[in-house]
Amino acid sequence: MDIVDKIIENINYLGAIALFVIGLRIVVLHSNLIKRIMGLNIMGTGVFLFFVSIGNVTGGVPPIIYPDSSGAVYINPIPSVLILTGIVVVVSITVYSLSLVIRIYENYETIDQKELSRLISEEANDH
Amino acid sequence: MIIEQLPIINLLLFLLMALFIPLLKRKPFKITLILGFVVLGLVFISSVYLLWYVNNVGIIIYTFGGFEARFGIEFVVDPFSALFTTIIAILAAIIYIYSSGDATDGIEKTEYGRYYILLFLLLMSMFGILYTNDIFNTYVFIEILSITTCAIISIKKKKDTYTSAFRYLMMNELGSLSYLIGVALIYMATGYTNITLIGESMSNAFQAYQLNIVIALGFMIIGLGIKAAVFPFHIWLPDAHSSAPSTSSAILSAIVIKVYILVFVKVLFRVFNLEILNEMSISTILLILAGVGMIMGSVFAIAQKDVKRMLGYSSVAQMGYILLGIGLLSFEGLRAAFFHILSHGLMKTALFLSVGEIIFYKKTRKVNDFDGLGFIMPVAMGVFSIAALGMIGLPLTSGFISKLNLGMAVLDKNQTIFLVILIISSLLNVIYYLPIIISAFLKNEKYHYRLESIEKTPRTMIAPLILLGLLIIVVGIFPNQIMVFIESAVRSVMP
Amino acid sequence: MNDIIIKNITRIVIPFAQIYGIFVILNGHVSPGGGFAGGAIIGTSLILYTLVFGREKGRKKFSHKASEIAETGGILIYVIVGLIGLVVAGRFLTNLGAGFPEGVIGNIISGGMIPILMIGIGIKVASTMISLFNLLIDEAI
Amino acid sequence: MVILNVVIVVFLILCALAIGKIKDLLGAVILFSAYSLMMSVLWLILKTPDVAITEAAIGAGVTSILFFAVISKTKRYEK
Amino acid sequence: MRKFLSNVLFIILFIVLAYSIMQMPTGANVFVPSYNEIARHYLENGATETNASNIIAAILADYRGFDTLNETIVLFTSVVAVGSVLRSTKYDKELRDHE
Repeated sequence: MDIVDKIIENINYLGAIALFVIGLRIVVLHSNLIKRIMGLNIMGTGVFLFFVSIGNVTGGVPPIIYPDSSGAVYINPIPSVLILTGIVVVVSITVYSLSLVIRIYENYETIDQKELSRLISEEANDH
Repeated sequence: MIIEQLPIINLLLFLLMALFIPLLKRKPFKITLILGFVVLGLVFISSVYLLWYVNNVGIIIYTFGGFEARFGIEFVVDPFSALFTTIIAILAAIIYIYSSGDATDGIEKTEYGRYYILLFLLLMSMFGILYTNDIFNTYVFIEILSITTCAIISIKKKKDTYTSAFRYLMMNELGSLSYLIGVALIYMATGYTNITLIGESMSNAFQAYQLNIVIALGFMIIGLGIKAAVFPFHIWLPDAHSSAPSTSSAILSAIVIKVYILVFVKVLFRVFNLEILNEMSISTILLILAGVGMIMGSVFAIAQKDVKRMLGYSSVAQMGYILLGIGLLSFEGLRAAFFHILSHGLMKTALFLSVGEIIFYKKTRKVNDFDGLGFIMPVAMGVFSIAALGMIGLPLTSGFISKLNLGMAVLDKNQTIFLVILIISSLLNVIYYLPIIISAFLKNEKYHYRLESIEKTPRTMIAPLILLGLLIIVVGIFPNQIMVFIESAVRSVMP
Repeated sequence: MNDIIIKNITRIVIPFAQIYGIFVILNGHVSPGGGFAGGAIIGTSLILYTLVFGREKGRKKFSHKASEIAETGGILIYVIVGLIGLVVAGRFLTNLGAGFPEGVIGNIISGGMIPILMIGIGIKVASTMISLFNLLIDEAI
Repeated sequence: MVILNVVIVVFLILCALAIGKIKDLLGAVILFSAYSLMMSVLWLILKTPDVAITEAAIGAGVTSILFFAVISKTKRYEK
Repeated sequence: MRKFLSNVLFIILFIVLAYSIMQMPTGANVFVPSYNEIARHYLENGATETNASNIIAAILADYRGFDTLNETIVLFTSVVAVGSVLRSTKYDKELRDHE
C-alpha cells in the first residue's frame, strides 16, 4: 500500500491543507459572522501547522542547547519563530473583528450576513 | 554613519509619535497636531535626502543587530523604495494638514487622538513594507496595515461603517493568509525569507518544484490582488472607501492600495524573476484582469449616485491602468505604471479631499446636488475639476502624461487591443466626470446657500487643495524631472 | 458570581498562575516559553480574577491608567533597548555587541538583551489581553 | 508516535468540520477550544514546545474567553 | 445545488494542493531544502553569538528581533482599534468628569 504510506508520511501537510480549505469554506460560505471569524482562526492554524511541519525532523529534539547535549539532531527553529509571531497577529485580528461584531449586533440586532445585507438594502431604498 | 540609520529613524519617529499621543491626552490637542506635523516634516526631509542619496551615491543596505543579512532582517533603500516613500510622505503631509482643519468629517472629538495614533502607525507600516527586504517581515507589516486601515474606517461611528469595515477586514485577512501560505511554500522550496537570496535560488527551485512555485505565485497574486482591489476582488472597495471619513478615504484610495501593488511588483520582479514569469505566461492573465477592470470599474462608476462610491469605483478602474502597465512586463510598461501611481495618488487625493470639503459644508453626497457649486465653493470645485480633467486625461495634467506613456508602452508590445480599451475607458471617465463639472459651473443652484460658508473654511483646508491642484498641473507640464527618478526606480526593480 | 468555593479556589490559584507566568517569561531564553506565553498566562489569570470577582474589583487590581502605561511601556522598553544598540554599536537591536551583560550560558542572567526584551513583550501581551477583555465585556449595550 | 499524530490530525479535521456544521455557537466555541488544545498537543509532538505553550495559553485560553464574552453579548443560536 | 458546487470546488482545491505538496521534499529529515545553512548556523553558532540556550528565543528576540517589535506593535494597534470601536461608556464618563 504505497499511497497509504505516502499519506501517513505527509499527514501533517495534508492536515494543514485540509484545515486551510475547511477554514476558507467557513469564511466564504457561512453567513454567521462569529462562525466566519472562527473559520479565519482555523485557516490561520492550518497555515501555522504547515509552517511547523516544514521544520520538523524525525527523531529531532527541540532547539534548546545544553552544553552536554552534543550530537543531538535539532529541528529547524525558524518556522517556530515565524509561527510565534503569527499566532499573536491572528489573535489581534480576531479581537478587532469581534468588537465589530458587537457593534453590528447593537445596530442591526443580527449577526447573520444574509439578513444584514437585506436590512442594509432596505435602508438604502428608504432614503 | 547617520545616513544609514535614516530608514529606521523614520520608522521610529512615526512609532514614537503614535506612542506619545496618549500621553498628551490632557494637553490641548494643538500640541499633538504640531508635533505630528514636525514628525511628518522630518520624515519628509529625510526621505527626500535618501532619494537624492540613493540616486547619486548608492543604495543603502541596513541589517538589524549587525548580523549578516541572511541571518537577520534587512532593510534595503534603493531608488524604488526611496521614490515611493517620498511620494507617500508628500501625500500624507498634505492629507495631514487638511485633516488638522478640524473637519475630519464624522469623527467624534474624543476619537481624534486615536485617529492620529492609527494614522501614524499606518504610515509606519507602509514605510516598513517598502524598506524591508524580507517576505515574512513584509507579512507582519501588512497585518499592521490591515488593522489600521480597517480601524480608520470604523472610527466613524456610523451603522454602515461597521459592516463595511468587517467585510473589508475579512477580505484583508483572506489576502494576508493567502500571502502567508505563499511565503510558506517559498520557504519550503528555497529555505530563505530574504528576498535577494530567494531571487538567487528561485531558478533552481523552479526547475525542481515547478508546480509548487506556480501555486505559491498564485496564492501571492490572489492575496495581494484582494488587498489591492484588482478587478474580480474589488467588491469590498466601494463600501469601504465610501463609508470612511473623507481623509481616510483619501489615504485608502490614494496610498494604501498602491502600497499593496508595490509589494506585488516586488514579489513579481524580485522574488520571482522575468524568466519564470514569461514561462508561466503570467502576463496574459494580468493583462486580461487589467482590461476587464478598466472597463468594468468605469461602467460601475457611471451607475453611482453617491460621489464617494463613484470615486471608489473609479479607483478600481485606475488600478486596472496600473496593472496594465505592470502586466506588460516591460521597461516602458513599468515606467508608465509607476508614473500613474504618482499621478493617480495626487488626483485621487485631490478628488476625495475636495469632495470631503463639499460634504462637510453642504451635507450632501448626491452627484445631482452639485449644481452651481462652482460659484459657492470655487476652490474646492476648481481643484475637483482639475483632478477630474486629469482623470479623463486632458493635456497639461499629470493624467495625460501617464496615459500617453501607457499607450506607448502598449504599442511597444503590440497589444493594440489594450490601446482601444484604454481609450474606451477614458471616454467612460468623461461620461461620469464631465457632467459634474458642467453642472457645477454652468447650472444655477437649486437651493440658496448663504455665501458666508466660504469664509468659514479654514485655511488649513484650502491650502492643501490648492497645493494639490498646482502639483497636478506642474507634474503634467514638467514630467521629465520626475521621470528621471522613476526610470532609476524601474531599473532597480527590473535589471 | 457569588460562589464561595470558586472565590476561594481562585484566590489560591491566581498567585500560582502569575508566578508561573513570571517564571515562563524569565526563563524564556533557557527553556521553552518566553514573553508571549508568559504574558498570556498572566493575562489569563487577571481575566480569571475579573470573571470571578466582578469588574469593579478587577478594575481596582489593574486600572485603566495602569494598563495604558503598561501598553506603551512594553513597546518603549523594546525601542529603548534597540536605541541603545543603535547608539553604542551603530545598529538597531544589537545584542552582545552593545555591551549587554553576557552572563553564563544556561543561567537566568545570560543572553544579553533577550531577557529584557522578553520582559517587555510579557508586559505588553499581559496588559493587552486584560485590557482587550475589559473592553469587550465593559461594552454597555 | 506516528499513529498518535495521525489520530490527532484526523481529530482536528473532524473538529473543524463540526465547527462548520453546529448550530449552537456556544458549542462551536467549546469545540474550538478543544481544537486549540489538540493543536498544542500536536505541536508538542512536532517538538516545538514554545509554540505549544503559546497556543495553549492564547488559542485555547484567551481566544475562547473572548468568543464566550461576545456570544454572551449577542445571539447564542444560529438560525 | 450551489452548495454542492462550491463543496466540489473546495475539494478540487484540496486535491490540487495535496497533489502539489506530494511533489515537494516533505520528508521530516535534515536533507530538505529548508534545513539549509541558515538553520544550521543558528543551531551551531546561535548559542555563542547570543548567549541564550533556547535558540528559538535567540532568533525571536535577537536575529529577528525587529519582527517581534512589529508584532508588539500589532498588539498595540489592536488595542487602539478595539478601543476606537468599543469604548466603555463608563470610562468615557470618567474622562469627561476629569476634564
